[in-house]
Amino acid sequence: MSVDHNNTAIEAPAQPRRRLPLSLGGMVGATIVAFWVVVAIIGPYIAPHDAGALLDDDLFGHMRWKFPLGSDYLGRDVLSRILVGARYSIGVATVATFLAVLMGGSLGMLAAVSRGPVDMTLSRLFDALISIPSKMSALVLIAALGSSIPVLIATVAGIFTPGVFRIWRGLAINVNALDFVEVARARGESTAYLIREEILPNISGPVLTDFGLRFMFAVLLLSSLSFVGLGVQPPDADWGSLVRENIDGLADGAPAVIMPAIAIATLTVGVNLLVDNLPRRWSSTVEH
Amino acid sequence: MNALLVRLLVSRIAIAILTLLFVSVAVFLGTEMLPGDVAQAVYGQNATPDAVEGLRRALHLDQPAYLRYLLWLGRLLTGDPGNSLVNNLPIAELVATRLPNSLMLASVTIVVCVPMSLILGISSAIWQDSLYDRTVSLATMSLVSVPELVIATLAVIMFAVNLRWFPALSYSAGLLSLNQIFQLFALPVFTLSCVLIAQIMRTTRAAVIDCLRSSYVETAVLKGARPMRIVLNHAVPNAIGPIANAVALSVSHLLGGAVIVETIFNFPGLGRLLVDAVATRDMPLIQACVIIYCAAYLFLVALADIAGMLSNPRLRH
Amino acid sequence: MAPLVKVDRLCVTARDERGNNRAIVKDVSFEVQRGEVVALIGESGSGKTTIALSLMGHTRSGIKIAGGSITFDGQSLLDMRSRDLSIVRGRDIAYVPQCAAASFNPAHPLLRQVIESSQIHRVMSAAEAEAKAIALFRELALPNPDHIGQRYSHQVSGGQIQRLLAAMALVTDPKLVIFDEPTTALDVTTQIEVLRVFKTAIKKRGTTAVYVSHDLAVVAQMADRIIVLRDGIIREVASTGRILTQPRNDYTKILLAAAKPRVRAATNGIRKETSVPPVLKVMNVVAGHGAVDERGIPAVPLLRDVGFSIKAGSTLGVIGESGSGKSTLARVIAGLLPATRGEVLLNGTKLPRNAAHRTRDQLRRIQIVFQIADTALNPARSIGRILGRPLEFYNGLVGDKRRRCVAELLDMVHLPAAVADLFPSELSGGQKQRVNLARALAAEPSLILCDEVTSGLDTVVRAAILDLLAKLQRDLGVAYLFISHDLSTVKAVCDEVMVLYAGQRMEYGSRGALHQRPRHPYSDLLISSVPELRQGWLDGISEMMPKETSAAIAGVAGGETCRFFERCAVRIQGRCDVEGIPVRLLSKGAEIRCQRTEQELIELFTP
Amino acid sequence: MSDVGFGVEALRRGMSRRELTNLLIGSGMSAAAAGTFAISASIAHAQTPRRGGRIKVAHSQSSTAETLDPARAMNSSDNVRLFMFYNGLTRFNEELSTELDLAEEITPSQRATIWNIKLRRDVRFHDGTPLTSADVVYSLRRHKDPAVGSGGRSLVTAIEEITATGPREVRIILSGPNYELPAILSIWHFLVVKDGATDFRTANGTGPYECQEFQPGGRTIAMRNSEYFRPGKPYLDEIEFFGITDESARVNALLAGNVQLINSVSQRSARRIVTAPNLSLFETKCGAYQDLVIRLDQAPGSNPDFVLAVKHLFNREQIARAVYRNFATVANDQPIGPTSPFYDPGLPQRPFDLDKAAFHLQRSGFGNQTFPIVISPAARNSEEIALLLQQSGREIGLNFQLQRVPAEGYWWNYYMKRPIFFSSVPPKATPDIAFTTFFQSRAPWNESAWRNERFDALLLEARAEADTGKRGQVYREMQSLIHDGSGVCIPVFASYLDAHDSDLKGLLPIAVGGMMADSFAEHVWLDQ
Repeated sequence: MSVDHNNTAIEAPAQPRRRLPLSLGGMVGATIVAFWVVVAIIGPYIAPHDAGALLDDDLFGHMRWKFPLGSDYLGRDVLSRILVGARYSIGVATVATFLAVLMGGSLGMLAAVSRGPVDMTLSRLFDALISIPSKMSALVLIAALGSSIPVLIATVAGIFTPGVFRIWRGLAINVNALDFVEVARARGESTAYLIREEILPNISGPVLTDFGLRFMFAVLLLSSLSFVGLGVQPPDADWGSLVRENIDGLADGAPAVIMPAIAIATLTVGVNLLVDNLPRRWSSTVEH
Repeated sequence: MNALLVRLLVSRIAIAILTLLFVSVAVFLGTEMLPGDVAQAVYGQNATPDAVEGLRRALHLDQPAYLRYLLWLGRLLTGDPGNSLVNNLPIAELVATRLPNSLMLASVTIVVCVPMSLILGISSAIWQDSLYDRTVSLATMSLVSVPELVIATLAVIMFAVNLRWFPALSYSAGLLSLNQIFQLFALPVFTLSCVLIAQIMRTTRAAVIDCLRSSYVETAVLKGARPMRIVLNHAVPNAIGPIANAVALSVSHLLGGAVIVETIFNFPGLGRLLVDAVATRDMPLIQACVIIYCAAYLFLVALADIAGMLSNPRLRH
Repeated sequence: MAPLVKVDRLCVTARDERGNNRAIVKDVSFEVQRGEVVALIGESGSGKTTIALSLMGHTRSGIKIAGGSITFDGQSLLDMRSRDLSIVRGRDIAYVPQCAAASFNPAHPLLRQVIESSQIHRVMSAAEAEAKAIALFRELALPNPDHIGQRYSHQVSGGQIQRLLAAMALVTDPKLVIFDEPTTALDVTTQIEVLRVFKTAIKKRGTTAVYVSHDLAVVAQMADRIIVLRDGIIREVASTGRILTQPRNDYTKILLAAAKPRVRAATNGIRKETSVPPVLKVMNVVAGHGAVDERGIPAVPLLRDVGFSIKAGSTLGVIGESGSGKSTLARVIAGLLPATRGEVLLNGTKLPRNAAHRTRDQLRRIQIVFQIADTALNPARSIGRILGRPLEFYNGLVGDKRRRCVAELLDMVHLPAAVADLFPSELSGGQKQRVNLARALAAEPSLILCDEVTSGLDTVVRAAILDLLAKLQRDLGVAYLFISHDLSTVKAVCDEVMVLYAGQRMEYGSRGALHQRPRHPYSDLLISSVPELRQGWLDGISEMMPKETSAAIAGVAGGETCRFFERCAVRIQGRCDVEGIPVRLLSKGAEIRCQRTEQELIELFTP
Repeated sequence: MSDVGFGVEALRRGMSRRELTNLLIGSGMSAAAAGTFAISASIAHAQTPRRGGRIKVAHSQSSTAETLDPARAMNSSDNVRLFMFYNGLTRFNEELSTELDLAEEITPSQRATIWNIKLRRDVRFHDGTPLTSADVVYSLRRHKDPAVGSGGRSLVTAIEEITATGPREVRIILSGPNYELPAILSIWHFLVVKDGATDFRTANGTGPYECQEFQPGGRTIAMRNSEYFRPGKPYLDEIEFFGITDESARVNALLAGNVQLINSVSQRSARRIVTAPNLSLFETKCGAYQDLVIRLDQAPGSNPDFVLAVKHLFNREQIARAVYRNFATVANDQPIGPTSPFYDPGLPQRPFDLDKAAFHLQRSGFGNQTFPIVISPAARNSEEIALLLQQSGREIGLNFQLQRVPAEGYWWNYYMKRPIFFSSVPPKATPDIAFTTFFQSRAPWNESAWRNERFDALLLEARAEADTGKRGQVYREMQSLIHDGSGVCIPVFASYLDAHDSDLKGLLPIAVGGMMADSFAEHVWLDQ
């Protein structure tokens, strides 16, 4: 019998979902992300060399047995530096994203639930903040506070907070319009209860997706912040700083610059794949 | 419709002015909090206390902060953004040498990026979940994943140093022919496009897919419309709002955030002017840059909203 | 002559969330003869829309045709390539969808979309198509037929949209038209208009049609033959007359029975004339959105000077079309939308207008139950937790005690105790509405505001919920404010009825009084618009019934003139639209607000 | 790659001492003699300059703070512009000696407290007006006015009086004897501007090029001054000069052929230049250094053993090799480099000696403690040097914690304020300038807060010493005092690395800065 061969892409778009919660792409993404998270945790312990030691007299040394990923502009072991740097890149991006979500998210939900002037004020405030160039904020912050991990985290968190606010507020407003929130409000529940019990559990899917995307952008932002001089203190370096400090080697195709760039790219692509393949109900309709 | 539009416009402008005021206060406080001032910045390593003191007095930096802010604001309201503290040149002149460059870069990038990302986004939406869709999204995703610095440097090494197709520097004064524009802007535009195409394409794809799920698309299918017609005639017009928004955000990013590209290609744009101004604590110049950036952002977002409104009769009336 | 459509052993499967394929249409076979109107009737989930769409070779996302064949005009639809299918669609088979407004592309003017299929299939020139469409608009009694096509979908009313969709379907003179619940979303007064023009149009052309609906009374007016579906299986196929008079299948019988809800005896509460204050008294309430002027009138008023009272243990029905302010009333009483003028008294005590300022006990005494059961329950919380919260919040119950109480509540609404561990998504619509009720009961309220609690439910489930409401009132003595657009439901459960129109109280009286003439002209329109479960009712009702108008809501100015003026069949030009409306106490015991005297009304509405 | 550099250096070593002696004997130097040197340098290259052509030059510095006011000029990018548009009374040449520029004659009297200057007669400003003594008086006097905000203000404090004694004669009276005045007058701050000039949006000077366009932070276009007083010079028709702050962008621009000359090539990029077929590396060995400074007026630097411990921790050869890729010479914790005629090769080289370092550390009692070191991109290579120091410190239980701070703000937030920090010092024309500005007790940039009365006394003694040999003696003692006592650790002297299109000729190293001490414009030509 004729079965479904006449469906155009528009009529029946999605491929049948298998039992697996994730598609192949999602699994690949999850594997990459898991790999880097493990590296972030155990990186310094499995690094073959001291990440700060000058071991190679040759600069931008090529790959060889002693230096599997070559040596950097001072003759340090690139593999060890990437392994140690994973912790900074992933850790800082995670904490910063988390902070941004904590601040932007709670204020966003507060605005949505409170409505009226509170919503108005917060929305305008964050609208204004979002229009200040992020590089400028970063410059001011490092100039004022110097470059350290807390400053790095604060900068990234600060840059992301208005965006998080917008998305969370949008999502919370959708939920806030639903009847069960009205019921709770009619019951006399406090704003804190409404946020905690009624709104938050019902936007957790999309905001998790948003968290993933934002984490990805945080990793990329960190690598561009290293350009304006924001990074962890030497001798350690986050991946962005590794790229930056070895960029001279790019002309010679030095692994010292290519490898950290690949690390950033794989982590980013991994997170993206994972996020894109999360179950549909988790996806946020609002784009970053 | 007109009364509504006027009211909307008036309230938009009022909000914009308030926002700019707020931002200028925030920027002022931010720069005030920074250690050091323009006098120290000018002398740098050569600073001696009396030289710094002398310059400070000359620049009226010994006045209280709020007074300096009000003075600046007062001058601005008369249309004069003041002079740079560092070199005493009129801010308007400094900005006038940079802003057109940034606008030019942004326009060329947009001209290249938007059609390309629209084509990619729409076609991915049409063949959603196909091999093509997956390939396109993986490719754009990979491009956006490589740090801008690496892409820019690679582009220079390959196309400027090795192949000598394009200059490594992207600036030339004076009027340009189309060919010159192509030559000068090829590499920076290529670099910026790597990021932008992915972003705009992603939004386009999502917005079009969203529209494809709607009832009117089903109705169109049941009228016998072919996929191409459905997408172009029914889905795309309704996806213009979110797409315009994504484009607006990207353009504002281009105006103020293209610092890396401006540095690598030695492009005299607003981004580096701002970085420079922050480094030298040149308050009026910082303010001017940030306000331009802010106003551009607000303007672009408003433009995107208007585009969304024009494409959507519900909002138009 | 061969049938136009022949469906043979059609099987359709749907993929659920876990990726399993589940049969939703099982072995369905039927035929549609040329010129015949066949109705597919069934509740939600019966597969009626799926079948209707598969007649066009179309399935929605996640749905697959697993077997069987569909022959249309000699062609096997399921064997056609998608290119050939799209040639058939819109030209030979047309579809009138249910969600009317959403079926028009908001970005294009209506006319362009109405003639789109004729342009896709190149059956006529654009100018010809436009002329034809305008003729159809005229035929379908659309106001301003020459220009309505230049409007956009958000600028026309629901009833008009539905007719425009019909015009869109008919413009290519298709061999088959599929109507998918075309009037379900409409108010009764609008529905009757739409039904009438549809029927005329079908008759005039001798169109072959498949009419999908859940409403037997509507189908009775339209169809020659009825196919009764349940769970994707055909239960009974017979001519309309036979289905209505001699149903054979048990399920058909249940459907018929549920279509006429049992009218229960009025509670005794209403008769006891005691000195205790009513449980709820609402006095001259004004509410709405936007800036409030010095008289307490908001810029966009939704309720205009509404007052009534509910005695303990009794039920007040509030009836009106969409936009009449019914739901606003519930929200005002609950304090969710503070009134801008007027008072709400609970047991004789003034309530603060805003819920945030009410005491916990005041809040406890008034509970609200919302229309859409799906959105009224927090999907992220278990039923036990949802029901336990008011217990904990109002009575401080925790631990075992609370658990026992939850079980009792579930029992009260006839749900097993095990439901406490489930999540809302695991319950059916009816079950959810029961949980909803149980949550209200948990507060031990004296008044429950029921906002369209049965609207989203299938006929059979609706009857059960209504029974439950009645039982609870008997057992617990709780009073209801019962909001509905469905007259038969209100008739069935209420002691007193209030008719709202555009935020104004038009009529207020006992249930019995509503069934006697004279009535307020609007009440009359409402009541006579409810389809009756007999063939030929539609053809029998008088043509003098006032037409539904474009009802552009005029400004608020003038305050208290009659809002029904524009649609009123017996309006007095120069008076109704100028003077304030007097309140008249009719001899049957009801109050109406109308310029017409009782005598005039009796004369005007006597045929 | 640096053959040219070495060759020229040998040439220069042979001649410079004689020339300097010439000057210091005090009879002044004729303009004709100056011309002879220029020719002799050319002959040394056996090449004839060719006229015409235009080049683009990219500099590492770019900022909106750029100015055409000699008083306010702060960095070498400014200087390049200034030397294109203005002249000083004297100037340094590639022999590291002072030669006359606008002055025709400079004569000291009364043990070098009164100096009489006679100006050239054939000099005209770009606007056509002739050079007069009033212009010189204005140009020198304005530095004393605090409102001008001159960076040369501290240098003119010793000048008591500047007067015009004739249309082309100027007299300078000093508060004390100083035979170094001609050298001081060669500093860019004292370039001669037009009398009464206050608007520096464009430049009206006497220099080899006229300013056609100038945008701070943008580009400068210099057109050949056809009326230049040195016949035949300059050679080029036009120079477009602008900044490319990013090093790799600068190198790439040169590699791509978009510019013909760049400065400040990183040691790591040198390989790319050298391997490119038509590019040349231009190394200027000089006394520039990046130093680690330990403040002696606060802990831990107040303990001399701690300072000595750190000084022994520098593996100077490794630093020269790993950090500077051998474009550096090992230094000995004192500021006078081997390119200077006053360099003391007899001073024993301080070795990399972990035992000695450990010994001093133990004596200081600071073992196993952690000390922060402030590093910044503002002090070039400070991060790399600090990393090496950190590595060797770890071996003796001395832990350094590196604190990287942004370049902007470094000089006023951290420099000379933190106990241990980095500095970067450009080469100074004479030991006197180096000592006066960086090591004298009351020096404005006494980086390590080192106080030594003997040193201060020697400085005054040297200034008043007309005899070069004797002065050298004094300078040698001063070098050893710094070597022993100061908190300034100078591991190596770094070369300036410029790179250029091989067709660009005429570049000769002047050991006080890259790009011929910023004055390349007058000397280079294009060979095609």
